[in-house]
Amino acid sequence: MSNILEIKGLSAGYGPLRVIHDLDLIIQSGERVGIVGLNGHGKTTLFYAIAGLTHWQRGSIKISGKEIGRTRSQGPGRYTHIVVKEGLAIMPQGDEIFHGLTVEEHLDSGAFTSESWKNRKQKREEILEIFEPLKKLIHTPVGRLSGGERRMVSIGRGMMSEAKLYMADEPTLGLAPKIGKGVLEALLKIDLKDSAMIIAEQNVALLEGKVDRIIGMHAGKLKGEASSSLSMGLKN
Amino acid sequence: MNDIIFLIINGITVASIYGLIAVAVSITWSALGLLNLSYGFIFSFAGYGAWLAERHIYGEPIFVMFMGIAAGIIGGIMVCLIVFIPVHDKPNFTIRGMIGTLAVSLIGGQILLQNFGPKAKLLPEFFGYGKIKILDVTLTADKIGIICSSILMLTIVVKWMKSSRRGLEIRAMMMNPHAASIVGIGVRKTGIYVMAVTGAMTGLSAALLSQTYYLSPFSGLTPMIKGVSIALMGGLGSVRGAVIAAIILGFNEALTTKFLGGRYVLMTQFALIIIVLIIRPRGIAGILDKAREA
Amino acid sequence: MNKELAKNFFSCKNISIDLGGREILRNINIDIKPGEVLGIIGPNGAGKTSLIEILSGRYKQKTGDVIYKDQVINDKPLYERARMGIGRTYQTPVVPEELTVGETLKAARQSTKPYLPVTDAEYAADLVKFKVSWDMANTKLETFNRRKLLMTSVLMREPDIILMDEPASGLINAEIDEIDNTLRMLSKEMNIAVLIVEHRIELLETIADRVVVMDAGEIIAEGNLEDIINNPKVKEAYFEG
Amino acid sequence: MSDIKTKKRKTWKNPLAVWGAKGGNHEVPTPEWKNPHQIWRDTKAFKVPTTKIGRFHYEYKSSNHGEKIWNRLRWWPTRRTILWTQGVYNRKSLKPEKIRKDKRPIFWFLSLLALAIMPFILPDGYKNSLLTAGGIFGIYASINLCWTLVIGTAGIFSLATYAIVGMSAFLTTWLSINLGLPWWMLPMIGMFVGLAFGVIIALPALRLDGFYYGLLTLGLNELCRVFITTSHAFGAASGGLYGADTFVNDNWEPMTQTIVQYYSGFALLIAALFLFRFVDGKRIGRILKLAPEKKEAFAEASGVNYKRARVTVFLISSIALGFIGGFYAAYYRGSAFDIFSFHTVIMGLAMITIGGIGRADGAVAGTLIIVVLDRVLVELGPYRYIIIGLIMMFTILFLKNGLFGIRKQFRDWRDKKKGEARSSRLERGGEMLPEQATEIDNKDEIYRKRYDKMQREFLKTLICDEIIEEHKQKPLGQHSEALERVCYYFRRGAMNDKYVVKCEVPFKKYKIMALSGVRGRSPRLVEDKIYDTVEAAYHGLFLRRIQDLMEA
Repeated sequence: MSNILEIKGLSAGYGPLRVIHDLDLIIQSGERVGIVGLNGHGKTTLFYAIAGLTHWQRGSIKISGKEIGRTRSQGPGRYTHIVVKEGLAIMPQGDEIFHGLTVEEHLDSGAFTSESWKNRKQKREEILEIFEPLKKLIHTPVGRLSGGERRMVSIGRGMMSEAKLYMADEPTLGLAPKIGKGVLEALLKIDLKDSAMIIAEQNVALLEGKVDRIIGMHAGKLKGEASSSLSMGLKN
Repeated sequence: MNDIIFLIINGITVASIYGLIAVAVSITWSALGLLNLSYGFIFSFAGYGAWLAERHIYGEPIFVMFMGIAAGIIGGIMVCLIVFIPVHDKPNFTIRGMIGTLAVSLIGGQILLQNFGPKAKLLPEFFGYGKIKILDVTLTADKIGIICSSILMLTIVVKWMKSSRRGLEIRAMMMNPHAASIVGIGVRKTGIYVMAVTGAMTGLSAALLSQTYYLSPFSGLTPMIKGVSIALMGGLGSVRGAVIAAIILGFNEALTTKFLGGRYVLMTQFALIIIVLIIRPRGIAGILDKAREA
Repeated sequence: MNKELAKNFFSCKNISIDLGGREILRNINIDIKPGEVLGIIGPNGAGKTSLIEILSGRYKQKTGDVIYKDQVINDKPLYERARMGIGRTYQTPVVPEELTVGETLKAARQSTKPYLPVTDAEYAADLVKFKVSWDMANTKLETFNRRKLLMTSVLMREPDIILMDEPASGLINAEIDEIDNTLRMLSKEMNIAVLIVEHRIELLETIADRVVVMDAGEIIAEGNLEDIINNPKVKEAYFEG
Repeated sequence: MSDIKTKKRKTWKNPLAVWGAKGGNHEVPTPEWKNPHQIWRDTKAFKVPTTKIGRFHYEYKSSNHGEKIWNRLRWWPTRRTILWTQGVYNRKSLKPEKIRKDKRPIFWFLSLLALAIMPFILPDGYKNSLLTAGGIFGIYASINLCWTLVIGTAGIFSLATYAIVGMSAFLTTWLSINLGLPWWMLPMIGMFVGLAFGVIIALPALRLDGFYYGLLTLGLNELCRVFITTSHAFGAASGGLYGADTFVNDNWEPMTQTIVQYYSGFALLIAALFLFRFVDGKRIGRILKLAPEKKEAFAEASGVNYKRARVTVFLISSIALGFIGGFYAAYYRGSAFDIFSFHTVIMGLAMITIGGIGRADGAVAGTLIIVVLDRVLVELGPYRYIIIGLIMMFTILFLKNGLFGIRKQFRDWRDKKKGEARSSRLERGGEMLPEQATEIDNKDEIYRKRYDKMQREFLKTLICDEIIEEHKQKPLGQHSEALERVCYYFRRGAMNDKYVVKCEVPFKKYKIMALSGVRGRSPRLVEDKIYDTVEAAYHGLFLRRIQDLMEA
């Protein structure tokens, strides 16, 4: 058991707006963590902060012991690819897909380490096993897929590389409940081994009992993980 | 009849050279969102690189040609470092990028003028002086060489874009730069690849054109304007469109020269472009451009 | 003019659209009377936004007609519809950055002939309780005031119908109450028809006279809110599958 | 204080003992006692580095004549005041003061005045070359003002400006030579030429967007160049077409000729400035600012036909460019092919970008810089183009909107940094940061917040499971001291967002609501949970408040 993600005293935001307040989080290998919270309480911003996509951040973020946090303001996305290469697999919210690539190419684009690029065929097979409906669509441009299929492709893209940390941002958002459940189940099927996974979700019921622990997020702070009876008492 | 075929071959020869620049403009625009108007400078830079290589290193024509390509790559990377990398995340990037590349071509042209003087230089013939006769038409080795080498270059680039990992990265970045950074594709690094490849294409066209015409500090200007207008007609961002447009304009050039006279070439050309653009505002293959609607 | 059309105030018939090969809307029929508040709800991706874009004239529908006061207005662009009395607001209005509030309202007053006097702008601002200094730069306004600025610009032309795209998203409760009050006044006292697109049911509870539920590009239910909530189809689309 | 810290922990009577606490002990250890002074000191001390407090006074304030703080002088017959001033009372001395809200008219007046008297103050040695450059500056500045109208106001990225000027100049010269038109006819005819070209060029502008249009116009420019240089009528051999009628009489002294040319260029500049003011600053400019490119939604919703407005501005400036073309012909007796060259386009772009696109002052100042470099410092040779290129690069790489945007850019940058620094500070739990404190008029509020914060810090230390349990058992009535303190604090709270219990069905259903704190505005429901008894509701409310307290 080693610490995959170690966040200490992280604050992040956009301009004068501070979204994440002094947040501490440790995630160990093999863990599957759910982060629940309402819209606008900083779930996506937490992911963005890890990926270096916020406007500014303070504090330390370590991925397997390597410091990737930056204590200065940053151009959005300027350093993201460097951070991602440390072993992040981000499955972003919304339509962050490449419309013109086919499903096959799209999956390949997720394989950013040279090793996973070499094994991409085999990986692709594995992912297609999980997402059955994509098998028929392998040569279709992603732009033509429906919302659920797009989400599958986007999650599959994240699964292509041997990441240390998978981060899925609201995988069920905007999907019909049935499809959403299917997508979530696929996420839970990923064999973690030495890596870890964070799933952000608005709907607690979907994650309950399926992940190792659930952390609440409220107004930029983590709640509920602190096991004191006080906050547990307050939760209900 | 003979005349027309001869002219058409001429047209294709010209089209293949300008087509290279057009494809370069197209790729840069779609991959980086940069309207690179410094290809004129890169063109002259590559030409002088080839000329210097011929003078000082080794005079073998094919070697000179490759040196031209190498110089084009260097020029492309230079423009990328000077303009694209500092500017790409600033607001109003498109206008900034365009004016920045114009400034580069202004400075670069003047520096070339300072170092080499206004006198025109000539490169050696790369493909010898052989002639082939097919169906009453004499083809010089020169023309065959130009057409073949530019087609070869295009094929290599397209193939590379289609199948290699870098190509995949470039195409991914064309479509959604933000998502690309999320999957670990760096804008800057990809920018350098793109500019190097397009620089190589410009370098080849510079070497090919300078052997038939001549080389001067500002000789890249006309090819660039032609290349840009071909790219425009084909629809910025589409390689296929650029190739089709290059062929159409090549024919147009040949036919206009034949029936109206050489000085009407530009006029018919622009009339053609304007008509195409008014009918299809995004050029011949404009639909593909939807990927980058920023 | 046939009789079928004659009773129309604002309606659309058999609207369909597809974007990039995907069908977004299929045979949508909506009818709204003066002074009525019609809510359109549906989960994300149901096509609500596309519908409002078609009704206001920013997208062009593939088939079907939009009818306003017995006139087919398919070919009218947004600004012309705005001049005819179809107001439209956006979820997150992008306010012009270079102008101050006063200049924005002045430009809106002078958008077309007849130019309106400044009192009209003041009246419209008063209607939506838009109370900021008119010397303030637009960029300094918060979301709610941005929406009010747009509402003011729209209301000063005295529209007969307003199409609103998620007017309550991102607001705190007190502000939602204010919107509630404003809309009630506009619809009940000034007889302006209001069409609201929203994806949360609870917000429409108090204001909407009638609700249309959309899912995957189709209308699945229509009627007053209580019936709708008990409708099994709606339950399936909205709550659990 | 150390003696207090080392004191033995005391015990207190367990409030829960009555109901049978765990273990049945009547006494439990007190929560650790903390010195309120220590808490006060901890709260007061800033743990984060602080910066200087206070705001800069950006506006220069002048004291007033007498007591009045307004100004009644106006430009007859409009209602406009001469300078936009605002009367304020100095907060410290309570004296009336004036702030000039817009100082640009002063700078415009001074610099135009300097241009107007230039012929009289220049030293003789430089007079000729500087005045010649001044005339050129006037013409180019007017062209660039019209171009700014097209690019900035109308938002049409056209590069065919010099093509219009050039075509107008060549056509009018040709007409003047062949028909013998007098010089004052040339600008008039030029206007028609400009209109015709404007219509032709505006047609594709309706269909194409941004860069396609820019490139197309660049091509048009090239087309014009080729057309003119290859056609024999326009003097393909001589590098230009000359021989038009001019307003400069050859029989005058050379210096008089130069001065006449200079002043005519100056008059043209003034005219162009007026045109700019009346297009950009009036209705059409305003509605176009309402509809900036790619963000037209707002304007459309308020009924603006922005396309029409754009084309109108484009046509107006085309007519003006045609006029300038005719003027150019009359000024130089003709025109050189140079005006169509790519080099001219680059120079023109440099002129309008260095100062800042879309601003009159930017266009004029940019033109001034380039003309001085290009025409006055001729001895630099080709280096001056390198310098121009470097200035362009500098503007592109570092400035947001040219030289005249530096001020705003700096302020934006400073505000951004300030905002970031402010928001990334460790939180002060509701207390104001010193920078914020300067923005608050009522200083009592600052101290009240600080006191409140201290209070909360203290109360947080009191809250423990026992207290919550005690409240659960007995929501009302006499409590232990700790609970009593907490409850007092809650009861004292402000009315807005204060929680209350709402009775739905007496003795059966209770809910928790929050007051709005505003008269006439109804309370709102905060949660859907239904409590069976009023006591449970009280406790639920208490828990909510504690949650709020712990989070604040």
